[in-house]
Amino acid sequence: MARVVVDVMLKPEILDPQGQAVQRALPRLGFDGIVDVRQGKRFEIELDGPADEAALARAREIADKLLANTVIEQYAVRFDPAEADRVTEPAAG
Amino acid sequence: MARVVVDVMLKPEILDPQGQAVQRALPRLGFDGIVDVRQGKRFEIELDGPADEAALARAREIADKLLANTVIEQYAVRFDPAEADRVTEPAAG
Amino acid sequence: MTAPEQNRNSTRPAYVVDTVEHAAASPDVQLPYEALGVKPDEYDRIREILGRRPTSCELAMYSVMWSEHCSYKSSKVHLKQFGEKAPDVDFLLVGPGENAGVVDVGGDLAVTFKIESHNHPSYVEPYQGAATGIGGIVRDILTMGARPIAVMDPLRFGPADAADTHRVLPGVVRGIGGYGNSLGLPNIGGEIVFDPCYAGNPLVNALAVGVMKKSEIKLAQAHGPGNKVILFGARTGGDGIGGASVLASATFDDGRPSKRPSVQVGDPFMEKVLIECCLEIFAEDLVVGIQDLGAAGLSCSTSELAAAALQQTGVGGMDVQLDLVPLRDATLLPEEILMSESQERMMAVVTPADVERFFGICEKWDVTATVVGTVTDTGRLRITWHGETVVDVDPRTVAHQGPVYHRPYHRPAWQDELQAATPDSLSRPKTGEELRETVLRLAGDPNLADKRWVIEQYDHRVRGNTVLAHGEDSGMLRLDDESNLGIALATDGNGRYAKLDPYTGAQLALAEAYRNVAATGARPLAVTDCLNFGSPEDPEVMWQFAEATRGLADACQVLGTPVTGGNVSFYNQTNEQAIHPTPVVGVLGVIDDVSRRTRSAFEHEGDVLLLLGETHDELGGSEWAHVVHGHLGGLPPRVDLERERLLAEVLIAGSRDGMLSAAHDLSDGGLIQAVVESALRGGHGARIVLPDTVLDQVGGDPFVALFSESAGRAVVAVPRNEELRFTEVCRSRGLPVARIGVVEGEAVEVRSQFSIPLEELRRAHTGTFPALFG
Amino acid sequence: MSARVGVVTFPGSQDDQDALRAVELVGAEPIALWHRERDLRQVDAVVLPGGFSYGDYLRAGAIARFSPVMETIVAGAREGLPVLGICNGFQVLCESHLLPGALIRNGGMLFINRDQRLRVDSVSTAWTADYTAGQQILIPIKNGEGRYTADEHTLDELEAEGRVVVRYLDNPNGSARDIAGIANAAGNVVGLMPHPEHAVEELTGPYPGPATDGLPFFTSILKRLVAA
Ligand SMILES: Nc1ncnc2c1ncn2[C@@H]1O[C@H](COP(=O)(O)OP(=O)(O)O)[C@@H](O)[C@H]1O
Ligand SMILES: [Mg+2]
Repeated sequence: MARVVVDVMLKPEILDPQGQAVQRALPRLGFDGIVDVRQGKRFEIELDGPADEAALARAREIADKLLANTVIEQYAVRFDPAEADRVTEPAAG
Repeated sequence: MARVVVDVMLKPEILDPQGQAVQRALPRLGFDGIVDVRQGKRFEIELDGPADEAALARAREIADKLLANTVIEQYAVRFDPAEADRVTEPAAG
Repeated sequence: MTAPEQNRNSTRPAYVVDTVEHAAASPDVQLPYEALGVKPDEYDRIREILGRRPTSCELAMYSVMWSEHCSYKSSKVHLKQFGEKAPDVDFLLVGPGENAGVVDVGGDLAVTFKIESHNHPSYVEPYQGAATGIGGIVRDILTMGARPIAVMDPLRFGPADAADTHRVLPGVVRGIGGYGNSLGLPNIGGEIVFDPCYAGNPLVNALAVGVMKKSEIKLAQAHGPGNKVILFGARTGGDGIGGASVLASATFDDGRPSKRPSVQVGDPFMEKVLIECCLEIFAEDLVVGIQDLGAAGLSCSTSELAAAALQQTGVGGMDVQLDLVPLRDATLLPEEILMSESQERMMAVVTPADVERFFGICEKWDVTATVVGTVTDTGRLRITWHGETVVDVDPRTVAHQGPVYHRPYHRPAWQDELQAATPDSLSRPKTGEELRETVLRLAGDPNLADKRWVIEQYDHRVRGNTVLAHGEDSGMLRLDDESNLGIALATDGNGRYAKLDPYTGAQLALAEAYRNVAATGARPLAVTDCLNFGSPEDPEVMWQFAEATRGLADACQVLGTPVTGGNVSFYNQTNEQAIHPTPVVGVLGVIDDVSRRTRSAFEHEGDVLLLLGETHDELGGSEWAHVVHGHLGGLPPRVDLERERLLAEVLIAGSRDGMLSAAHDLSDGGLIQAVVESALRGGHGARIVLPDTVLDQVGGDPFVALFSESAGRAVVAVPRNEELRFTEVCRSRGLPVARIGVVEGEAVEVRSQFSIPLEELRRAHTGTFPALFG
Repeated sequence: MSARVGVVTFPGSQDDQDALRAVELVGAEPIALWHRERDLRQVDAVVLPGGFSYGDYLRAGAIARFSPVMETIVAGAREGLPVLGICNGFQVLCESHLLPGALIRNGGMLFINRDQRLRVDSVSTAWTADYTAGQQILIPIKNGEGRYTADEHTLDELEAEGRVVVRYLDNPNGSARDIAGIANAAGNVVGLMPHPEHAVEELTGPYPGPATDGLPFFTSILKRLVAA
């Protein structure tokens, strides 16, 4: 089983109203010195088969075709992150 | 300047309609063998000051208070990732 | 609020400024004007106007303002007719030329409405393209001083089963919903039409309507030397400046970041607060003039505001400090700032005494506002960047004195052949069983099928004044809770008809929208139009355009409904293939008491069904020929504008006097499709007996009676005890009327031909969209 | 003196005018409240209206929750101030932890606007006393993130305490246990995704009707306040 993470963010030159809304809210919550916030999507995908280059390629294809709107977004694909930046535990079983 | 990434995912026990919708769409696009898809959010935050523990702590507080709804979501906070899993380049200037 | 000085963008990109001085001293510097779409003769004119070569910033301004999109250089000579032939009416408060026309609707209220296209951006990025289309037209309405109160979305796509339609349509619909819903504007109607001619070139037209007190109309003028010019709303980014980047990089190659956004992203939240902020500013009467920033951004708003004052009073001018413009991207060069099409921005002219209150309201709504300039009496638009003058022009030469083309046009060689290929030779259903099949086929055809999958994504209720919306002949809004005064709006446009005969096609579009408004009980008042055509450089397309505008202007004159404003969209073509000429016409009507509205649903068993108007064998361009035979040829239905007017009078009288339980206009798919829709909507069947009077009109062929698309017709349901009175009203006015059946039972039945249970019809009618897009 | 019912406007609120109109229609005094003002202007009850506060870009209701007015409302609600959260207002109440659970993206991923059949399961709240238990009503929904979710324990608790106020008769979005609206334990705070303020007039309510099934939400609170 291969666990792949796909991060999708708006291209830097594209306006990010979501990130801006968060950024504008922060000072009101008492957080100062926040220079920039961008908001994107994170996908955790589990694929059949070994965690090899082919799995990554498959994930990349999925990202390109479905997960990212490449007109305005860019993406990065990588294997299951190290413990440190893992958000959810792999599903049991 | 500290660049911090906050990943927010639904807790594993919470149903993820977005992830499921993606997963359902994949076979139609010719992608088989996808066992699971979960969709969450990724934030890229730039904070004033050095990239130290204090910056991370500040980001964690922001995540806890605003970026994640801890009733249903969990989050992970870390520094600007290595080149490999960087999605957007740091803004120029 | 930050003082202007603090707002100054501190980092000034290393960049050699092409100042006015520099331009005068370097006449031989070549600017890449052709890459900006400026023709050599146009460039010569600019030099002549300025008496020197333009600076690169000036060229940037002229190039966008003299573009087809902003200057209407190919269409102007034809659009003129809308003014020349305008009917003499007393309710038109503001006509074409402003951001949107304004109509007196009675009491102290005025209504402004306009339709615009966002076709190409919606093809590139369907969600954002459509979303920003809504955003743009809503700002035009706001600019007039009005509160936007509703939107509509006439759409055209390629074949419903084409892969690209499945990319484009869901995104467009989500974009329109996503932006409109977030603005809190009800979507009260629109159109969805599929035709292969729109493959690769969908049409996304958007209409917005707003209401204000008559005394509160705002105009785009920079009056009063000394008054402040304020830019407010979103920060300026590098959106839509492809051209300017060419300019900047060609002239001053200094290795700046080359990436500029290919797509504009809308921020509906920003626009919502901008709307509320503006309305509060209007309520306190704090602006002398106001202009939205749409296409051509600051180039347009500064030159148009300054030019309008000069035009009207002979006094005016404006000084602008471009480096004060708040930026999203600090690397933008002045050319780019001038051309940026970033969304959700407005420009206001405010007296110095009111600036503080103006900023106070902006602060309340968290809207960034910056003084960027001052009104002068120099007659010049002068723009500086970090102290250096980069623009010094007579604003009228930018805004109003663009080129005017009398483009050559001629009737296409193929037109005769197309018109000769009538549908007469097509095989027609003969038996009851064949008719039955055809009814079901059309009811489920994507063009005629139930659009619930789409309209459920739109909020039509917000603001609580929506009396009629999707599925009715027009959208209707209450304007006043006390008096129940309201307005109705419908849009129509049949590209197939216009292809067969653009003159008649444009008139049919108007006639249908007019009829739709009247069918709901409102009196049609005024018109807005979006003219979607191929390339004006193609003489055959230009002929279509000339014919369509002539037809529309003539028809508006007869019907007494002036064109108040609109939009022209050219270059709608894929490769060399132009779309069908597609004039989309919006008609605005008023109704004194919205509780008197007429719905299209058959609601009461036993009501009598009457067919108003005359039916002829008119199947050229019909939905039947299109769906069943893939055929387009012959002539479109004839137009009889006097008949349309009469029909409207009867429908309005019927509604006012409470004689009608339902009314539905006949158009695509003819009589039987209208009956099917009204029956399904009301949940009551219909028993139709085609009378001899109707059959005689069509040579005795029930198929023609059921599927012909003759104009000037409607079907109405009247309570039995009103039948006599209503038919008397028709007869006394000379409107043909025939009793064609009753509302009854659980099926749509045509005596001695067929009967189709409502359930079966419903499946056919409602199943199509979920199957295609669900 | 009639009852004063406040309606909060956040930046991005859309149905605030509708809520004010509904309040007025039943004869209460509508009071517009501004998100930046802590002062509740002596209102007897508060409605948090529908819309897209702050664009709903992060999560629906996530940012509005931190506005100054919410500080006072949260404190007031804990002391018994009647609060009704409609749609975005419901989302704000969940984000504020006045109500348990959360609202996530609809099952079908799309924004849904339709006339929705519901059943009133609790008439013991401040806002539903004018219904009869089990009454079936027709009220519009219009949202993209209306799917109620909570952990099983919370759901069981809501059921056991009779705090499920309205339920979908044909679940449009996959909400847990068909939940369309819930109350806090005291019954003064109610949140629901459907829009009762859009079902208060024959002219503009659901078609075909019944068109005014939303009125009892507003008459309930009025009677209670006048009686108090
Ligand atoms: N087809 C048309 N019919 C009538 N008026 C039109 C048409 N096309 C453009 N106009 C008018 O020309 C003026 C300029 O249009 P446009 O540049 O689109 O305005 P804006 O920049 O405010 O959107 C407007 O008053 C508009 O109503
Ligand atoms: Mg405009």
